[in-house]
Amino acid sequence: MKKGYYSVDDIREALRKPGYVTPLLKGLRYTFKMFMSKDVTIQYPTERRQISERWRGIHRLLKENDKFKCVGCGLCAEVCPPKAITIVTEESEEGERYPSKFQIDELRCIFCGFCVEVCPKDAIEYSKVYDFVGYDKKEFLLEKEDLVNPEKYIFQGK
Amino acid sequence: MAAERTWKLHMGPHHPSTHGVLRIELELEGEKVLKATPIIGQLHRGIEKIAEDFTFHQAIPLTDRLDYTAASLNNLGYVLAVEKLLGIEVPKRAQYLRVIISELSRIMGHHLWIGSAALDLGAMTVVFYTFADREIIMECIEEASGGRLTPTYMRIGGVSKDVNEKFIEKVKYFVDMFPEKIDGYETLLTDNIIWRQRNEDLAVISYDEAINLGLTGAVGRASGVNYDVRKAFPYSSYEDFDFEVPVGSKGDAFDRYMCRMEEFRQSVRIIKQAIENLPDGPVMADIPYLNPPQEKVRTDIDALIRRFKFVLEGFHAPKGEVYQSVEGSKGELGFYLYSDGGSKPYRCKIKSPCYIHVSALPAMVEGYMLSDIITAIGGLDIVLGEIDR
Amino acid sequence: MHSHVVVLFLSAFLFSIGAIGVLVRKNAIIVFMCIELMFNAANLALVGYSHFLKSIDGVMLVLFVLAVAAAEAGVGLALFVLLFRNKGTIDVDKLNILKW
Amino acid sequence: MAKAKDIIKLIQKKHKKAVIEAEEFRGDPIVKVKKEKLIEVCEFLVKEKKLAYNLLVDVTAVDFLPYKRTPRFDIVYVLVSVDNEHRLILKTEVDEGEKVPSVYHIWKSANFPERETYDMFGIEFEGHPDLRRLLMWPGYEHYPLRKDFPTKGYDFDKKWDPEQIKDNVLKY
Amino acid sequence: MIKYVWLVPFFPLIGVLINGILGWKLEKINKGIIHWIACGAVGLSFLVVWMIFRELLNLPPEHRHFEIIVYNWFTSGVLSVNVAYLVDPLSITMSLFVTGVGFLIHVYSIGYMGHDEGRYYRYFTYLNLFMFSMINLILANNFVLMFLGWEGVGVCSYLLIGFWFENKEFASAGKKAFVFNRIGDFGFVLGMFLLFFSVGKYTDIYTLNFYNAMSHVKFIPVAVASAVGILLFIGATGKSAQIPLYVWLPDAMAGPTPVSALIHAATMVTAGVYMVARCAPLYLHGHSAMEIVAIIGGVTSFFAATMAIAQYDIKKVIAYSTISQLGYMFLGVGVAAFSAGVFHIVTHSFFKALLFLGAGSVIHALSGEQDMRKMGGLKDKIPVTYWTFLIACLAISGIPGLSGFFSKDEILGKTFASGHYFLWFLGTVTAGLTAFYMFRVLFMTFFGESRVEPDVAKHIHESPATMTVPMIILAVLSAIGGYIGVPHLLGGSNRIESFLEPSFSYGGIETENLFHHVPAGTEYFLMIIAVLVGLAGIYVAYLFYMKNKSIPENLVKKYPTLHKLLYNKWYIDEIYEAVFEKPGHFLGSVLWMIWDELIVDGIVKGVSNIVRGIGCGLRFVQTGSVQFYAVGVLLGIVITVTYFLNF
Amino acid sequence: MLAELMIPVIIFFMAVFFAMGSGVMVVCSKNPVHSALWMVSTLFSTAIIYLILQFDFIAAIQVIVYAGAIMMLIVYVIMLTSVDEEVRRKYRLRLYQIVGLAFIVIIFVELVKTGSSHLTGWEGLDWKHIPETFGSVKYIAHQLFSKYVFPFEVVSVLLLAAIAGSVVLAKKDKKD
Amino acid sequence: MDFLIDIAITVVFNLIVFVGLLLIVAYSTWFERKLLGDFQLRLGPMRVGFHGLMQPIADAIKSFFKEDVIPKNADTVVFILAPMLSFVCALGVIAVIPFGGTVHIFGRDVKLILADIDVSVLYIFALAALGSYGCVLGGYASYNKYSLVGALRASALMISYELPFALTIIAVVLVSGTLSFSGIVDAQAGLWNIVKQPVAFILAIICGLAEINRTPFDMPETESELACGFNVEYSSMKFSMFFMAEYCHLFTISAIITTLFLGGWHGPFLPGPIWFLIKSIALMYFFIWERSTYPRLRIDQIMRFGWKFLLPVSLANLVVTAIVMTIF
Repeated sequence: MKKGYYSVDDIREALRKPGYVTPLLKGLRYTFKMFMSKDVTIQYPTERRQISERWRGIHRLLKENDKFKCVGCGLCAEVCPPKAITIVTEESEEGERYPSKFQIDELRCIFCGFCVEVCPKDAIEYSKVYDFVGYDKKEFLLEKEDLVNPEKYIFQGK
Repeated sequence: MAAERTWKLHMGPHHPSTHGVLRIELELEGEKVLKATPIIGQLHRGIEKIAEDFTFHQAIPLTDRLDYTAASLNNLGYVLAVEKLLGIEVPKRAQYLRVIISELSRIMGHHLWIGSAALDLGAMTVVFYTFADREIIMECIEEASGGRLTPTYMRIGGVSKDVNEKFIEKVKYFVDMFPEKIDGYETLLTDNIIWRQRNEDLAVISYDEAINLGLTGAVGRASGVNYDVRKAFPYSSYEDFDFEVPVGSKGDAFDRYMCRMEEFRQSVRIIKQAIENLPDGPVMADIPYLNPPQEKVRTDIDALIRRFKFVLEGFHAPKGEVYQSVEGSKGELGFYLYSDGGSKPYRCKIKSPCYIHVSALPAMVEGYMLSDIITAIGGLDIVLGEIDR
Repeated sequence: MHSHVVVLFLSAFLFSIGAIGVLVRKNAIIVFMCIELMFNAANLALVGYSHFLKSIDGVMLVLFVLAVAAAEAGVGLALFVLLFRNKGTIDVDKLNILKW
Repeated sequence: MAKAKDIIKLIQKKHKKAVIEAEEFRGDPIVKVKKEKLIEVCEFLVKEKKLAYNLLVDVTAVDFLPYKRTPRFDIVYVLVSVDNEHRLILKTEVDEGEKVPSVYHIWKSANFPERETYDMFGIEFEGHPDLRRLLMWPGYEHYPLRKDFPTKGYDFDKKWDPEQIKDNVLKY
Repeated sequence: MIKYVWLVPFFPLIGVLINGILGWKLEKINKGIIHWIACGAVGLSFLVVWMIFRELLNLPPEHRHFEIIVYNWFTSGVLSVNVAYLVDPLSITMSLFVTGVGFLIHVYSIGYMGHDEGRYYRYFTYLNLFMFSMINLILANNFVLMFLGWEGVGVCSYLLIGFWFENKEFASAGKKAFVFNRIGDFGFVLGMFLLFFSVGKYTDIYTLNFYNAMSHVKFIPVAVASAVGILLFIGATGKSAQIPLYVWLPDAMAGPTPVSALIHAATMVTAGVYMVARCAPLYLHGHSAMEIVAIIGGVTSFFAATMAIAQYDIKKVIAYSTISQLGYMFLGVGVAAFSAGVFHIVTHSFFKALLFLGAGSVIHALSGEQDMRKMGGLKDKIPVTYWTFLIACLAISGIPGLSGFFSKDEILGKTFASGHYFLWFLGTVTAGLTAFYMFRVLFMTFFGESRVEPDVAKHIHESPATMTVPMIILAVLSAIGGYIGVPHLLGGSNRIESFLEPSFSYGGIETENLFHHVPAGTEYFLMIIAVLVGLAGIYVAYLFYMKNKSIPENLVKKYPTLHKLLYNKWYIDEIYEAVFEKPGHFLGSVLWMIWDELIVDGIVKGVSNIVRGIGCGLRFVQTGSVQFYAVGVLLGIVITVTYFLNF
Repeated sequence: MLAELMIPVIIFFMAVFFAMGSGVMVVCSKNPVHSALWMVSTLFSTAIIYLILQFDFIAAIQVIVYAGAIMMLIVYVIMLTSVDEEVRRKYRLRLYQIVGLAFIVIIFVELVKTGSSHLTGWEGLDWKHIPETFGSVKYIAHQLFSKYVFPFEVVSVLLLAAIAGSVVLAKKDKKD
Repeated sequence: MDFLIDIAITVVFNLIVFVGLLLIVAYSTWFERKLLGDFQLRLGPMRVGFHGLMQPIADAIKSFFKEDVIPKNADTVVFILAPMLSFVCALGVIAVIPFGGTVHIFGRDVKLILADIDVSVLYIFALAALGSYGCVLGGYASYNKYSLVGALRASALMISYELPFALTIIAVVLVSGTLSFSGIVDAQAGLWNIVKQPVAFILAIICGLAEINRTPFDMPETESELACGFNVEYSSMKFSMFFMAEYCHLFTISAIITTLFLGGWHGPFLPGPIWFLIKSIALMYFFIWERSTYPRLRIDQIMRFGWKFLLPVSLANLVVTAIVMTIF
């Protein structure tokens, strides 16, 4: 045996000792212990899990002074591995560039976090919305206005 | 004249215990397996081809989808390969974090394995216990990266974000509570005579055969192949930690099981050491052509330009080829990268352990019974995402 | 006419049917089943007479016939399985190698 | 763990004619040998006590179509010695339509990777016991990992017709 | 307890069944089970016999006679035979030592046969079967059951002599024993029938029960009784190896040594003596038969002793010694000293079994060597064997104080008293010869320098405890066994004689007047002569084989004819071959050619040819189709049903 | 009460007709499994007839041993041997089979002639006269272990032989 | 008039028992799911009604309206017959199980048992024998390899485990001296048979598990090997018949073991039927508990266990019982 390795044979041998019936009864005792302990199920739509700060939910486009922070540089669209972001940039009268169209296909999105990571203006971030449901593919094409407040997509139950 | 004694059975792709879309063409005599031919490819997504069109950075999320039960390990393998190609050093803190996350992933992978392997044999409860415990790891990883199943936490040159106190707390909690849970699994399975009877002396692979078939990881080690990438080619500061690798001798399904159960304990041991000795410092290597940190981008125009260059063009790796492997939760997970000097991997070959293990399946199950195939597959711990790529 | 006459008639009927089956069917297992049917017909007659004569003897005989039928089934079916394994068929027409 | 240079030297010493080029990159020895000598070298690599490359980790190919290299493909073998704990990247060159000797009889682990290489690049391995399509379905005409194959695929927009491939599948 | 006497043969039978049916399996599991079963069975039998013996002792002598009927074996006309056991002093004495010595030898066999793989169970099965048969022989209350045991022991003897049947010589030795026994048995059966019919004819009591038959034997004519006696005695000569049917016994030494000890020394061969003793009234009535018994016994004893002198095979010497001692017993019963004969059976069984076991131990130590010329100097290497062997030799030589002395002296005394002076003389000479050849064996084996072959010498070792302990027990018995029959002359009460006496006296024939009254002084004189002759024998042996080893060789050179004659056993085998075997072979060939080939085979083949002809015609009916046959069955049913329902 | 008396009679005749019908179907079904099923129903109907004739025990044994064990075994063997075997085939009666059928008709006629000697009109089930304990387990057991103990032992030996025989037959050759 | 009342009482009683049985069967699915959930740190059905109490009814409605698929090559008649056979035989067992003492109603003594026949034990075996045809024929008729293997396994299992089960129960019959269930229950009024026959109790539980095809003996189904085994092609109501037959078996085997070993309906303070239910449900609890704990055995291991262990042990138990009964 090389250094840093050890054999499981003696553990295996030791297992033969307890016999047949006792381990079976021990198993029953263990499940009974679990029967008595608290269940871990969360009653999902009514009860929700505490999720972490860094949760990668549906994207949120941030606004500053009632304007989108986004300047339409297109880095997010470029870095996006599944190419879920469509962005069309225009220039306003003041010479500021802004995205005239900012569309995320949430069905294509793999929530890798690259877009948020590369945005130089901190204009896009992840919300904590993870239960976005719909009946049609088109419902998942989110325009920039939809992305301002993704909390409205939280599934409320029936 | 003699009657055809054998019959054919197509097991899968829609079969409850082929762990995905594996299909096995069986030739049976009664219930005895005469010939087994695994047929794969139903989940083929062409990750290697897609990676050729992505920059080195963009290809990271693809690797998450290989072995989705222990996604961060694949990340690690890939970024290590790229780093090796580039020849860059990663900060110590990042290395330790990588170790913690990858060992947590390994436990996650093993959790899924033991749960489904037990479910295959009808022990339906274990899978729920393991998923309950897996949830805690998921929360840890979520705390660090924001993702649960496919965290995409590793980056070339480090990890995506530094961890917070909450993460460390949660990991510590997990490390403290988990050994007891392992004992629980063992009460239900290891000690159980039925479990032993189903696993012992089954799908036996000898040492020579194992090494010739290229079995690595717990499957190979069960046959006595004392080869662990963490020990043989230490990466990401694994040499800093005090841990041992379990090795079996008989090479049956039960040894595979025992090895994995021991790996649980060893992983906990590594995580404990890493989380207690977590050094301070940056989590990204400060290399000019890599993605600069956000704080710098906000203030520094140079960093901004670097960011644009990183995203739009990617970095150019030197011409050459590397092979870097990590000890995945299933075995040696390797990435062969060929770079022609461009910003994209010219050729990225993923060596997935399950792929080799599936090719060894006929050698394992032939001569055993129909029910034993289930046990053998369960003991191999295959993930079709990794096999088909 | 009491019930036992009906039973006897049924017995004769089943016996004849069984005999016809033995004679005309080609599948050895069905032939075998028809033999069982004839057994059963004999049992019926025994029970009928037992009932008629108020004697338990017929019923006892039925018990033994059952046991014999069970033994016969065990050995006979094992033979069929073996035949099928070696010859690939259990057609009685094709199994006539016992000729000379 | 032996130094990469020593390994290269040892191989060059024993098989001077076989080795086309050898280099060390990032600590790993990379040796390119002639196709004809491949089996000979491989057997040597396994048997030589100082090397003992008993574990074949991977077999793959690299397509050099854009560079218009004449032997179009590189076949890459990644080898590991379990006992000595060192690696080797062994390569050989093959042109389109040529056959490479299979290393299946040396390492059985070459079974699937060689099939996959055949499947993805169309490189045939001589002596492989079961050279069929592996990941792609039988009857598929193209070799996806060749550089002239578009990532989208040829028939990306074509409607999927089950009847058309049914025969192929049934043949399988 | 007496009514449970059937337990005595029952236990060995159980042993036979278990070992015989399951033995092959048990042997694979554990050899221990086999010998535990076998020895346990015999041990239990011994216990039962012992308890019966104790019970018998507590009864008044005239009530010591029981017949336990187990069940009716068969009834055929006037003949009714029960499986019934006779419990009286004689049978119990016999069975006591048979089971006792048998048990010891079973135990001894554990050590002796321990190395024999694959046939261990078979050996113990045979041994138990022998015990079962022997006990049946002894305890039987009628001739038929006795004959069953008689044949049973013969079969066991055959099986055990040929135990190592791979060796062709051994196998043919077994056959030889069997054939000679058969000849004897033929006489025995004839005698049995003659007795049955003659007793029936003259008294109208058709019986084969010993007690009934013997009680009425006095009503049949003396000549017939003699004929019966002679016929039965032919059986006894076969079984007990007397002239002329003794030649099988030396060859029977091919069997394992414990078998020699048990069957061919202690128990089976004494069956003849027992039978004669059992039929005491018959022999007393037909006294010419008894004369023949005495003469044959005396002559045999002398002849066998002379043959023993020149033998080199250790077991053969003892075998001839056995024949000689059996001759003594017959001499004893032949002069109507039945109790003396039985007494000698008992003592002889102790020391002769011991001698065989000792020889076996020597052979065991020497890895199978039996030739005395290749022994020597073993005294210190196997001390236990040596000391026990010495005791046995002293006992057989009639050294006062040991068991052989009392019994032998009793026989010689009674012979003298009955007026057979020549036989007495033969017996006394034989006593000297006995002492000589026994000590010859002792000196050649245990004293002097070692002539053992070097590679054998390395392995010499004392036998295991399972072998030595029975030997020690037998040695003790050989030493003190004689004290149950200390004669009146030496101040004893001859308890065995008074115990056995009722068993012989039921025939209503007085034995007292057969013996002259011999004055005490003469008796002492005879005794001293016997002892002196014995001591002289020992001294001569010492002289020949210790002091001056050239004497035997010189003697051989001087009298080559005599030595050759003795060494080749008086050429008896060769004579038999010339007289019986050759003509028999010729007769057989003639019968085979004419009767078998021509007539029997002709009939058989003719029949088969006819059948074949018919079959050739009928085979076209056999189509092989099951359903065609079913039609045939149906035809039968139709005929039957139609017949029974309509006619 | 009329109904009380009539119900068993009706069941009795239903069972008789059902047994006859199933008996015919055993021979006529092309699929051996169907044949076996019809056989089961024949046996079951017979068991009902036994039940009405107040032989509870025999009825139960009939179902357990015949319908349960033997027929299950037959179904098992049918599945093992000829599930996929083609059953439709040109069929032609041979001469000997026709002769055999004639024999069967003769037998049937003879049997019915004998059995129908009391054919005078339905007088009902005569189970009123039977003592309560006649077909009971206790009575049969007493008979079995006293009067019939020898056949009982013989049958047990037969079963043992059958077990040994079928084990030997079904055992696979070690060679292949 | 009396006759009519008799008939009315019989009819009503039958209705009550069978409807009750069906309810118990329906709710035993809920019971099992709930318990399994609890054993597995889950909650089980929670949505339909309070704690999912209406779940069985919802399931029933759902299965009614599912599409009923009969495979193309299936043996249609047998395919339809099999689940019915299975279900009817499962239900029929309840007829001979006494679940209470005698009740005085309308001036009549009504025994709380549907059919108090004196060969109840044999009746049970007869039904079990017929019931296993359900599995076998269902598997055969589906024209599916998986279900055929399931059917073969089912018949093998049935043949092997019927025998030790019968031998075990015969030991109890010996102790009680009767083949009738009510007689057996009455014989246990003082001392339960579990005390007299502890080995038989354990054997009966093991064989019972095999009889009703539950883990670790769930060979005919083995969802992970044969993808549900004999009922893989069944859907809609036919599937739910198999399903209900299975749960009916679960209840009836508990009831049989209760009757044979746990004193049936005897018990202090509470009325008989209540005691009967309590005991049966406790046994059902055990069966579910055990299911949640153990893996399943392989078919050859099960066969070996049955023939080489259970059969000799039950035979030995029977012999010892017989000897003890003869001596004392």
